[in-house]
Parts: sequence; structure tokens; C-alpha cells
Amino acid sequence: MSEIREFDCRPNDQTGAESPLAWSLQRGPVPDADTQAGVTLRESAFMGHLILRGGAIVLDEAVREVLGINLPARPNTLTLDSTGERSIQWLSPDEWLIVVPGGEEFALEKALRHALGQAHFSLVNVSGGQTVITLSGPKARETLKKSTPYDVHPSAFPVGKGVTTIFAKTSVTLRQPKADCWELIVRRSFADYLYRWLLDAAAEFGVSVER
Amino acid sequence: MFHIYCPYCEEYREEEEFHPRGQAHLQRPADPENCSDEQWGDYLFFRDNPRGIHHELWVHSVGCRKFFNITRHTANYEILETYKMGERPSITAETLAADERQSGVQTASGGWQTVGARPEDEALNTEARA
Amino acid sequence: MQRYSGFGLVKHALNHHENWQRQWRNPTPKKQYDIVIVGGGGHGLATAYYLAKVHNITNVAVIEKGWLGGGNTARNTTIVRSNYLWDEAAALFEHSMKLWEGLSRDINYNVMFSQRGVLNLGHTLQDMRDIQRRVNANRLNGIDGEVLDAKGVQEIVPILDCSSRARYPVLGASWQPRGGVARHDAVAWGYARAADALGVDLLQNTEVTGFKIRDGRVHGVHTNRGDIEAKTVGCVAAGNSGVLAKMAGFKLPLESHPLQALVSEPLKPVLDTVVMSNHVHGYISQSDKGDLVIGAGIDGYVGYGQRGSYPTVEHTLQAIVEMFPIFSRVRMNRQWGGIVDTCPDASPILSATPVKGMFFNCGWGTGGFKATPGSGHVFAATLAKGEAHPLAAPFSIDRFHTGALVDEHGAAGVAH
Amino acid sequence: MTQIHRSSRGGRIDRSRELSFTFNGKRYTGYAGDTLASALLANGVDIVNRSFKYSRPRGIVAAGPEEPNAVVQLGASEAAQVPNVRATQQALYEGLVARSTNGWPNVQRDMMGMIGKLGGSFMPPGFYYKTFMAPASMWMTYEKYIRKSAGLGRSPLESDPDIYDHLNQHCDVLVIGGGAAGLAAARIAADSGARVMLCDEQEELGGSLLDSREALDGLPAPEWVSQVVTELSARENVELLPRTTANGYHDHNFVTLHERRTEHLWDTAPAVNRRPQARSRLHRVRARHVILATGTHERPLVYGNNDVPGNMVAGAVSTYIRRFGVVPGHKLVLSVSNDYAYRTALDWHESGREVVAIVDARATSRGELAEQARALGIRIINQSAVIEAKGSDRVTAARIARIDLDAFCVLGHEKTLSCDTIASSGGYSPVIHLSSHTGTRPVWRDDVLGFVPGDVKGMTSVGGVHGVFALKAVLEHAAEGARRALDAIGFESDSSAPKLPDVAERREEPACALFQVPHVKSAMRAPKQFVDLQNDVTAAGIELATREGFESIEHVKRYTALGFGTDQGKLGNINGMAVAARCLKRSIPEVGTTVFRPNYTPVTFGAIVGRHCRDLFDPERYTALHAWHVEHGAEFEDVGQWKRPWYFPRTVNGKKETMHEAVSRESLAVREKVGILDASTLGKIDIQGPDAREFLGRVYTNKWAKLAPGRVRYGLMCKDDGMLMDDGTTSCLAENHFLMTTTTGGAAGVMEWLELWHQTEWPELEVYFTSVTDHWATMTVTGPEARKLMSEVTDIDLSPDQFKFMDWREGNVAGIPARVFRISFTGELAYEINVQANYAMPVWKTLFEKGEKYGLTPYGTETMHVLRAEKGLIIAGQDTDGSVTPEDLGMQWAVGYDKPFAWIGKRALTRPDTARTDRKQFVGLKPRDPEVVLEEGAQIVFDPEQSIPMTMVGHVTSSYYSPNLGHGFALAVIKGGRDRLGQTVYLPMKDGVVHEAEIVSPVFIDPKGERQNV
Repeated sequence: MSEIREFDCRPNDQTGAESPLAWSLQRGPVPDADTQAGVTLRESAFMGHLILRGGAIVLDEAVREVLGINLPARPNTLTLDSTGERSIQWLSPDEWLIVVPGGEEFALEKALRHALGQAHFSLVNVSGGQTVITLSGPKARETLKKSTPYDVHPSAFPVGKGVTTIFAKTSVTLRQPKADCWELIVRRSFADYLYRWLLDAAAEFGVSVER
Repeated sequence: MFHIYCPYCEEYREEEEFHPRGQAHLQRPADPENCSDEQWGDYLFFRDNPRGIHHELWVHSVGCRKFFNITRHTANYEILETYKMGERPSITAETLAADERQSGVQTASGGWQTVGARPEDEALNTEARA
Repeated sequence: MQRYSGFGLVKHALNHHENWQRQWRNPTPKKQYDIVIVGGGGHGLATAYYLAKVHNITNVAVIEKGWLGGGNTARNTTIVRSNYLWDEAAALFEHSMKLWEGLSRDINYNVMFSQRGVLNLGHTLQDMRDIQRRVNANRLNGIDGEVLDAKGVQEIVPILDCSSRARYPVLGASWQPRGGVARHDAVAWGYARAADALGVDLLQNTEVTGFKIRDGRVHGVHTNRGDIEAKTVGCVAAGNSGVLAKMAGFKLPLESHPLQALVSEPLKPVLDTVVMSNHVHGYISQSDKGDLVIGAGIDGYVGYGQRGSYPTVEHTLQAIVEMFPIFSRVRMNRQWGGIVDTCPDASPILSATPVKGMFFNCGWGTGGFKATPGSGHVFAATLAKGEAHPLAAPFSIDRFHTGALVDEHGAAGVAH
Repeated sequence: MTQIHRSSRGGRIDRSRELSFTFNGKRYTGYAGDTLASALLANGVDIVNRSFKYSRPRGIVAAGPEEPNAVVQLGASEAAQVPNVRATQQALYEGLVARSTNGWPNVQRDMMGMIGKLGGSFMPPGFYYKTFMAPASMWMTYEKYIRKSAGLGRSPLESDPDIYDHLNQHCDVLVIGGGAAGLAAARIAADSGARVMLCDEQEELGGSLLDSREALDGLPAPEWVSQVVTELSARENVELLPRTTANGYHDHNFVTLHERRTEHLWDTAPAVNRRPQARSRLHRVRARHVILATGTHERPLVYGNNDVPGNMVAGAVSTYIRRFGVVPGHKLVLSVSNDYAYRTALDWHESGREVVAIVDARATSRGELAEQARALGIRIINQSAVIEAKGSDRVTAARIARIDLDAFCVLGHEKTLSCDTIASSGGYSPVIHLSSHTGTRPVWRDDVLGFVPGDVKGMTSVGGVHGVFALKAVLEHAAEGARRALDAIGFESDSSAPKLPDVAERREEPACALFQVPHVKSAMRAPKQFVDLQNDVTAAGIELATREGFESIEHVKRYTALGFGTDQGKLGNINGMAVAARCLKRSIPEVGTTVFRPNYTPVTFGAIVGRHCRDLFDPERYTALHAWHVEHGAEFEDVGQWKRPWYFPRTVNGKKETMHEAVSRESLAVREKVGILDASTLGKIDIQGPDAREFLGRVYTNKWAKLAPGRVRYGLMCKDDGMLMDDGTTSCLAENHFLMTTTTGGAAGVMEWLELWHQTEWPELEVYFTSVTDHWATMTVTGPEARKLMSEVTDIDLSPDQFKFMDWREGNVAGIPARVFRISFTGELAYEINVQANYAMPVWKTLFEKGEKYGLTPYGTETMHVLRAEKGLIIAGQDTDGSVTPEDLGMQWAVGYDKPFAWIGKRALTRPDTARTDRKQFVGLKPRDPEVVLEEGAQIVFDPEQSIPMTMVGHVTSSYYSPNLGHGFALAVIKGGRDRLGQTVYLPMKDGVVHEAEIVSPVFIDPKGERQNV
């Protein structure tokens, strides 16, 4: 596979690593833990993120073989493995987002390249460029309604759905991997803006930030 | 605010997720080196700009990032069809005109200031062009 | 024509205003005119007026499908300035500015031209470079203007947030003191009345349905009120230019887009000048009636609907409240849209066309109102002589084939 | 002061909760449930404002959003001021403070009123167009006074203490209006299981049922309303929004609703549980179907002095009596054109006050309500109308006369009836505003004497707005409309249970068309007959406009200002059109209709802005190293949405460096030692695929066929018009794998550009693009000591023959996997380090640990600009402006003239104008005076002696003082500049100073590029 340059950009030693939300949490404000909070916010930092591009027919089998989960073929859906730790999400007819526990991404990249052989596809590690922010709590949906024009009503946004859409003045990939759990995948450089937006939008419900 | 059916996401999304990118089906001259300044200028700058049915290129910027086509009425803003790149529209000004002639219905001409005014009279224009 | 004056007003008041004359006639179309102008907006009426006044050509009809001044003349935010970047545009708009300065007396109609000054704010270093470039060019072109720093801006507009707290702090501005606003409807009516008095026929509710073209030359127009002969036809129809061109069998390098504007409820005077910002994207002035007149953005799609997208209104008001936090509790009364013809280089077209005898004056994009007198003046000369007035020459359609564009996106960046 | 007009019982107010408030500095009391208007009426406050133009005293006329006069300034503190609040829509709260918006020194004794009285006749419509023209210089002075007397309320002068928010909503059925029609429709929609929203502008749901005399299912109307509201609010699929106005109806059934959440509580939004609440909220609703149930506005009649306080709309009088227990006078004369308005006389009579007479323009009145009135002994005078009100600060009498509707004249039988209140009703105008917002023309119906909505896709209008007025018919119409709506969106309505309440049918006689009432004098000479009260537009004014040739209704409106007020002509528009129609001898629909625009009623800017203000106005994008920059005192420059360090001022002996000092220090550090720049904001795109190389060759002007893995190349990107669009370096990572960089501002645009060409023009090329801008953090280590520093932190072989200029290598930097690129934007030896952004901070910190001994200096964008300019390197967007070709820049070396494919931009270069040899070309400028730093944007001339307008031949694009050169220098574009090297040009500045400069090569330092190559 000399035609594509593979590169493991993750060091073994994680000392000093800073997630996209590090600066926001350092600068604050970070609301105190609040048992009455309507919304709880948490960063799932340092996950492995890969963008896989290619034709579904080309990719499907290799993905199943390597990851053990199906490539979601239907638009705006996501599939998870049995542990719920690994997921593949449809982003466009020829683009998927794979999220796996941090540290697995390079091995996965190699395995997929191996499985795909000479097929035309592209696989790009974007782990440093985005992060996952999790929203939960009874007012999470209400907070989303303040922020995105996408319909988050249960009838329109069931568990297992994921979409890329407008969120305040940025874009996120919004998904509901399980009930009462919303994941917002946001670009690193917009993470602080999104954090401050969420604190502000959820303020009327009470918001707490889990570290 | 438009509600646009993305043919790739296969659902309606809000206009905020999209950007219009001008007239659809523009053809870049196949052999630019051998086309005249006139032809090149036409390709770069001259557009249909119709009052009525318009085929236009949009991109689902905040979404699947795919370009696709919309057939839209530029006066009442009704979207008649969206279709993928590489596909041809099934509704055009011509097909609609044919439908109208059959049903005897005249489409609304939103945006006109004078009641009863009509955008174009086909017969007269044919003469004008002749 | 009854001359208007304060004395006349008193006289009429004593007669219970029962003796005012019509401001213009409502004539029956003649079979033939020397020149037909298609489009009875400000530009078309001004063209007719200057044809009659400057060139003594009075056998002229202005054909308007609706009511006079009912297009963008009635829908714009009334800003007048001439601080354009490129020589060609600056010359044309400054020509217009000079005509504005004597217009009310010239046409005996108070168009309420209020030279309260126009600020174009800069929020980034590149904004300031562009402002300096433009103001330097303006100065050497004889157009008034200066570059202000943030403090200078604050002195002129105390209610503007010039603090460093702003997301994009105001770094400075260009300031054109001769710029300002005018009463848009009055411009159309004033020109209409003056043109009518010189013998021009203003044909309202008359719609051009086609052109008579033989051997590549125009011979007249078809209208819903019958055919009208004319060897010279000038199309000055703003948002409908593309439609007219199609009737005549050619395309223009234009797209028609909705440009939105909105007003607040009337307020006591609070803003004494015109403030425009390309970067945070909004512009504002206060009308004599007290409304804050706010220009919103242009929608990116082709649209003839005289309305636009709601997000555009949202973004505009965000910009206004960012610049003027005190306006947060003021309320928005109305929004509307105009249809603007935009050229790829954000400059107008004043040009002959592939059809002999047919001329187009269009493509003013977001900034046509301010050009009304100048546009009419040079277009009248163009129609009268059958060749482009020197100020109009750079704005021919040819430039889109030769590449000699007059790229005014910088100056016209914010719709205005 | 006691509430002299409060009846002893009745109304939906809570008499146990007394509220005190202040109006025009005077304290009053009202009750919970009052509006400010009902409380003012209860207290006998007749004059609430002065009119706009003539300063005439004005009282409350209506009870809803159509109120034109009672427009007040609200707010107890400066920051809480709200201009132009309609008292009829403002709920009373304890401590409310309001003032009239006009009137000096006060609304009772107004000086302007004198002027209005004396000067009124000199102020016909359009008078300002006919005067103030001479001398021209005086207009600005006149204008100052005109402006002062115009306007209504005033803007607050302090920042808004409140917050606002948005809620994005989606529903199957949006019901607009919570009156009889809306409630009935919502009930049926709810039963189908559809997602239903119901909004209503009033404080509580119920609409006109709240003051109705009728019974539903045997219950008084308000009780039936409570029952239905309770039932609906229990349903999960229904969202009820009282106090919420649908203000705009946009394309494809997008409707904005403005919910006033706290305005009934206090003038600023109170916190709840110490959590902030939004003062108001804008619901952005996407509805599959809209049921328009907005009802009607009653039209007053237009007669002489119909603006004197005490003249009211008939229905409003009933509303005040039945909802608020306020009878706004003692003796009523009711002037009507229809049956339904008779209810006002019944309500008045039942309150124990005197109905002097009902004056009915129709020849007979035998409807049910008329008979009831007759039975109560109320005097009914047919074929007559009030032609004029008497009184100045309050009505003292009504002048009535027999009239001929067809001939539009008074037939005599004049009487003057003593009274203090004249209520009038000219019929009911459907509230079609929202349906008009969509651009749909309304339709005139002679039977309704009004416009009803035209066909709007996805909308059904029901009840009053559709011209259906009688309660029983309204309910049936709403039910039928709801079923049709549900059917259209695929819901089944439960047809088995027609849940319509029992309502008695009411026998009514047809209304007559009466708008302007004739007077014994002509309209021009009669006492002022107001059509639009807020804008002081009179029937005479409209007549004058038509006389002057303003025949289109749009002209009439614009000439007279009819309908341009904050009420948007809700009361006056139809009457105005009727007057115009009469003058023009046409019918109303022939005169045309007016186009209603959003908003239906005014909406606070703040609510439309929502949270997108203050800190959240626009995102601030940060790099992974932002925390370090902040800690080290960086000043930031806004580049797009990014915050980039501009320079790093040091504080020496308590004194902070100026930018000039900091930049000099930073520049010297890079040229003499080593500096470091956070370049993470550059756009980065990963490109993979067998056709990647071919694709690059098509989008870049230069050649890519032979770039080997391990190598980097600078590229220019044009649009197809040949003008430079973006530039950057692209590295060949492997045969089919490239990493492209773009400018910071161009990143998103270039990404879309690549996708555009791939998706629309060349889908056959096998290549994919993925943005990695945020994934990689980029640090540029540059300066003569760069290699030494790098050698301390990396395992990469840095020897010049192994790692050459324009090479890239992989390895570890500070223990972190990194790609290092030997590219230079400074002209010095430079290494651009890319690491995964999560690990940028440890790398950056290690570099500083090791770099101290080499004098490692962080530098910002300003120093970057100086250094690159010394090398003649362009910045796209600063040295170019969309009118500059690669050839203009002298970059023919980066133009692949003989590439096989006609790459983007190539063809345009041979057009007559782009091929000119005297185009503006990119050059350097050296000021003759070494102390001078030319102004960026300064214009250049060849001949400084010429007169204005001067012939300008170019301008300065970049200009700095160079501490390395020891003088100022600049980059510029100049006509034919490259052939003029060595010549002198002139830069005439504003204060008369003319700078001289020599045209030189744009490369000022190290023209051979030896320093970056070491």
C-alpha cells in the first residue's frame, strides 16, 4: 500500500494531551455538579475518529469483516457494536464516520486498508480534529431544540439516528446512540463556542458538567 | 425559509443547511483553448435568470456536502423537484407549459404588482426572435 | 406645471386644498414615440426627464407595467454615497452625487436629500486596508471622504458599540460627509412630475409583452395596450431586465436576487447618520419619520418574489444588535424584499445590446437608488446620441467577454 | 383616584388582586387580569397620547393589536425601556410604569397640539415634498425639526439586561388563533394523533369567545373555552401557546411565533430559582399544515372628528365591559352597519348605563340582536349614521343624520345627541395578514365586504378569517377545514365523533357597505375624518392624493402614509381603500389590495436575535495552543472566525511593548535566531485516490505530474476567470496521497471548490477529499537556529542533504509523532511541524524548554506579514483582490502553460483585457525617505503635478517598517510595473504630503533564497 501513506499520529505516552474542550474547562465557567440539573454535559475525549470514503458496495464487506458491524447504508443512521463503544455513521452516500475508543484507530485503519486492498476508497484519521460532547438529562431535547433546526422529536429522531446539521452558528454531527443520550460531534476549533452555547441555552434548566 | 428535500439524505432539511450555487447544468466548454472570448464569457457570466421555472445547483453544505439540482419557481418559490447530479429534470418549463395547455390552468405569477399581468407572451416573443 | 413653494401651500390651504393639480397626466398611448423607455422606476423616469430637459427630446414614453416607482425605488433603504473604489464607478456615482445636490430645486420637488454622512465601518485589519485604499482613491478622484479611527467613529455615533468587548471591534471607518439618505418615493414622483411637465407620456399599467425586432433592429414594443413604434428603446427595469432581454432574444450577465430590508417602529431621533458594516453585515439609518431603516442581506438564489429568507433577517438583526446593543428592546415593524439584478462584478450595465436601437440600463445590484440621477442623466445621453456617454462606456456588456470588469464587490459588499 | 368606570361585577379580572401602576407620572390602580388599556379606561383616563402629525388628543379605540393610539413607552428603568407598546396588549403588573409617547410638555396640555390646530391645514399629505426646498442648505435644519416632532417612543440608551431565545419547532398542524375556530380545529387535529401547536396572541386562549354573549353546550362561552383548554393541555401531542403571536408566515410553511414569556410579569425578565429566563422566545416553526384561524378585526366608521377620545370600535367596548368589567363611559351612541354590533348596546345597557341611541345605516334592522335591543327600549334610528363627533378632549355629543349610501350624501334629519361615547362598527375585516406574507393575493368578497386569504399551499383558513362570522357556522367551518387539512397530510380524522358543541343559530340580516360616512360638507371641508389614526391620514387626504394623480393604492398609501404605522393599518386599510375607490369611481377590488408584510405585530429585535449576541454573536475559533497564547499575553487578530495571535507584547519594567516594538523584536529574532508561529489555522485537506495527481493538475495553475513522495510544492489556484483565488503548498505523501494546505480564510471555500469540480465536472476522477484542518496543529519553527533547536527534539535526520528545502519527513518531535515540512514563509530556514492537535501543547512547551537558549521567540501574524513581505511573498486577499492573475503577480513560473488539460483559469488569461501588457503588476516599493512607511492602500501616480481627478496607476497592498532592512518598504500593484523597475512613483497623501518611492523587485531580502536553503 505504498500509494497511500499511513501514519500513526498517536503517541504511546498521553502525558500532556489536551482535548478540544480542555481550554474551556480550564477557563470556565464550569457549573457545579447539580442533582437538579435538567441537562448534563460531558466530553468523551480522545476517541479515535476516522473518515471513510468510498462506494458502499466496495466498503460493506470489509467493514463488517474488520469491525464486526454493518456499514449503515441508509442515510442518517448509525450502527454500533454490541458494547456500544464503536460506531459507524452515515455522513453522505460515500462517506462514513467511524468512532472507536482512543488508541484503536490506527490498527483499525491498517486492518481496513488491508481488507480493502486495491479498491478505490479513502480513509483519514481525524481524531485530533473533533470531539464528542454528550448531552443527557430530562431537558436535553429541549436544549437541542434551542440550538438546531433539525427535528429532535422522538418520532423524527429515534435512537440510532445521526445527522449532520446546523447547531447554533456551527455545524455538528448529532446522534442518539441510545435513549436519553445525545452525542454532538464538533470540530475542535468550535468546541469552546459550542460549550459556551450549551451552558447558556441550558441555563434555565440547570446544567451540570461531568469531567 | 425553504424546506428542501435532499436527494442524497432522502429527507427534508431546512434551507440554513444549504447554499445555492447558481444555474444548474452549466456546460464548461469541452475545449476551452479553442473557444472564442465570446463563448468563454458566456460560460463564465451569462445566465438564464428566468422568472418562472429555474433549474439550479445547490449544495448541502451543512449535511452530506453533496451538490444536487433543484427545479424551483422563482416567483412563488415553490420547489417542484430535486434531483441528483448527473440526472436530468423531469419537470421543465416546457413540460409544465404542456400540462397547462392540457388543463387550461394558468400558474400563479406571484410577485407581480399588477393584477392580471403575465410575465411573457409566447407568441409575441417568438415573433420578436424571428 | 404648478410650481411648488411654501407660499403656494398657504394659498392652497385657504382653498381647502381643492385646487391642487395632478402631478402627472394619465395619457393614452400614442402610436409612435421617438424613444420608449421600458420601466417607470426612478432610473427610467430620470432618463425621461433628462432626455426632455437636456436633449430636448420630448416625444418620449415611459412604459410601466404597474405604478410609477413601484419597484426597487419603493423598496430600498435610500442610502446615497459616491465613495466607490474604481475610477469608472467613482466617476459615475460622483456624477450622480452632484446631481443629487441640486435635485430638489431642479425638479421643484423636495426629495429630502439629507447629507447626514455615511460611515463604512472596518472591523479587521484587511477592512482597514480596503478602507484606506478606497478613501485614498476617492480623494484623488475628487470625492470627499476620510478614514476615521475607532475614537473618531465613536464621536460621530455615540450609541455605536466601539468597545473592545465586541466580537469584531470597530477599528475605524471611512466617512463620507456628503453621503446620506433621500426620500425614495419622492424621487420617482418628482422626476415623473417634471418629465410629464416637459411632455413625456407616463404610461402606467402598461406592460411590455414583446419587442418588434426586424433585421436585428428594434422598431417598437408590444404592450397590453397595443403596439408602440419607436426606433430607440431603453430598458430600465431593474429586477425584470433578464425577462426583457429574453423577450428580445439575448441573455444578460445578470441574476435577479431578493434583497431584503426591514424597519423598526418609529422612534424619537437616536441615530443621526448612516452606518454600514460589511464585516458584521448590516447597515442602518433613521428615517425622518423615526423608523430605523435596516438593510438586510441578499439571498443567494434567483428570486422574483419580493420577499426573502428569514435567516437573512435574523443575521441582519444580530449584526445590528451587536453594533448597537441598546436597540435590543426596539421592535421590528416590517420586512420586505426588492428584486435586484446583480452583475458578476457588482457594477451596472449601461450598454447597447445585440439588437440595434435597444439599450439596457440595469445590473445596479444592491446599490441602484443612489445612482438614480446619474444613471438617468448618462443613459439619456446614450439614448439621445445612440452611443455610450463617456461615463457609461466602461459599463458595456462587452466587458464580460473582454474581461475588463469593474469589480466593486469591496464597495458593494454589503447590500445597500 | 378611583376606578370610576369599573363596573361592580363581571369581567375576567381578579378583583382580589389590586395592582398599582403609573401612567404619565400619576399613580393608578387596576386589577390582575387587566390590560394597561382596560386599567386606564377603568380609571377614566381619556387622553392617552397625542397624534403623530397634528398632535390631536387621542384615546383608546380598540382592545387588541389593532389599537392605533394607545402606544406607550414602558419601563421603570432606563435599560428596561420598551418603545411603542400597545396598552391594549400589555398585561397589567404591579408597579408598571408607562408614559405617552407624544405630548409636550404633557399629553393633556400639548404645545404641539396648538400648532396642529393652527397649522393642520398647511399640512396636507405630501406637503413636505412641496416646500422646504429653498435655500437648499436649509433642508438639514428643517429636517432636524421634522425629525424631532416625528417618531413615537424612544430607544433605551442602555444595554438590554434581558436574554431571549429561540425554539425550533416542528409540527403536523399549526393552528394560528385560539378563538372558536382555532379551538375547534385544534381539537379535531389533536384527536387524529397529529403533532399540534396552537398559538394565540392574547393573554389567554379563547379569542372573541371570552367576551361573547353566546352559549356553547349550554355553557357561557368563556366556560366552554376553559373546558376545551383543559382538555387540550392534557394531551401529549398538543402544545398550547397563549401570549404568542404568529408574526411571520414564510416560504414552505415556516412560521415564526413570538412568545412573550415574562412581559406580563415585569419590565425585565425575572429569574426563576435563580435561573435566568428568556424575556421572550421566538418559535421557528416548520409546520406540515397551517390552519389559519385568525378571526377578524372590526372596522370603525370614518366620520368627522372620529378621533376625539370617546370614539371607539363597538366590539372593543363589549370587550372592555365583558372581559374587564370596564364601561368606558356613561352615555353611548352606537353607529353601525351590521347586526352583530348591536351586542355592544346590549352589553352597555346591562351594565346599567345609558344607551342614547343605535344609529343604523341600513333601512331596517330586524335581526335577533336588534330585536333584543328594541325590546329593551333602546332607540334605534335607521338609515342614519353618526356624521361627526363633538368635543375636544372627550366626546360630548354625536351629530347624526340620515344618509344616502349610494349617492354618498347626507339627506338631512340632523340631530345632535348628547353622549360621551360613540361606538361604531363598519363590519369585520378578516385578519389576512399572515396569508399575504407568502406573496399570495387575497380575494375580495362582496358578501363579506372584505378580503379573504387566497390559496396558499399547505394552509387552510377557517372561521372569521375566511369570512364565516356566525358562531355555529364558524365551528362547522373549522371542523370541516381541520378534516381537510388532516387529510392533506395523511392523518385520519375521527369522523365518528363530531365534537362540535351545541350552539343556537342566530338570525342576522345582511350588513351594508359603509366605510366613510358622508358629511354635510365635502370631505375636503368637513371636520377631519380619520382613516388611519396613527398616521393622521384623513379621508380628505386620500381624496387629495387621488386628485393629484396618485391612483394606484400603493401610491395613495405612500403619499398619505396610510397603513405605514406600527398597527400596519389594521383598522384603516380597508376604509382607506374604500375612500380611494369612491374618489376614483372604482370598486374596492379594482383599486387593488395592499400587501401585508411580516411582522403581523412588531417583534423585539432581541427575540429575533435570540442567543446570537454578546459572547455568542459569532463563534470564536481557537487553535489547540490558544491557552498558551492567552497566558503569554498575546494580542489577537480576527482572521475569519479564528482568533490568531497578532503579536506577543512583552512587559519590560512595567511597560508593555507597542505593536511596533514587539514586531521589531519578533522579526529580528526570526532573522537572527529562531521564532515560532502557530500556523494551525491554515486549511488542510487530505486527498487520496489514483486520480489525485490529475485533479491537482486541473485545479492548480502549475504542474503536479512529477512531484515525488516526500516533496512539497507551492501552488496557485484560480477561478475560471483567471483571477487568483487561493494559494498554498501541497505535499505528496505517497503516489496517490496528498496533503493540501490553503489560506486560513480560504479553507472552507477551497474544500467546497474541490468537491464542486469533482462532483459536477469530473466525477470520473477517482479521488476523495477530507478536511483535516482541525486534526493537525501546525507550528512553524524558523530562523537560522531552527535546525539546532529541532535537532534537540526530533529523531528526524535534519542534515541539509537528507532533508532539503521543500521536503517533508516523518518522525517524532518531542516524543510525539509528527510530520515536518521544510517550507518557508519567512525566507529563513524553517520547519513546519504537524502533530495531532491533542498533542500540540506538549510539543509546543517542549520546544520552548529547549528553545530558550536559542532565543526562541513566539511571533504573531503581524511579524509573519513583515517577514513574508520582505521576501515578496503574497497574501491572497491582501496583495490580491479578485482582479489579479498569476501573471500580474509575476508568477509565470507557477503557470503550466503546456499542461495537457485546460486547467481552471487558463482560458481566461488570453482574453483581451487579461492579456494586456499594461495591467497592474506586482512590484516592490522603496520609499525615497527611509523613515517613511507608506500607508497601505495609498494610491500611486506617475505625475504628482496633475490636477484632480488624478490618473491613478496602482496602490500599495502591503507596507511595513523592516527592522532587518532598516527602512520602510512596501508591496504594490502598478500599471506595467515590471517594466518600470527603478522608476519613481508618487503617492499623494491627504495632508498634501507626496511620498516618493522607487519601483523595485518585490523581494527585499535574500533574493537568491539562500537562507531558506541552508
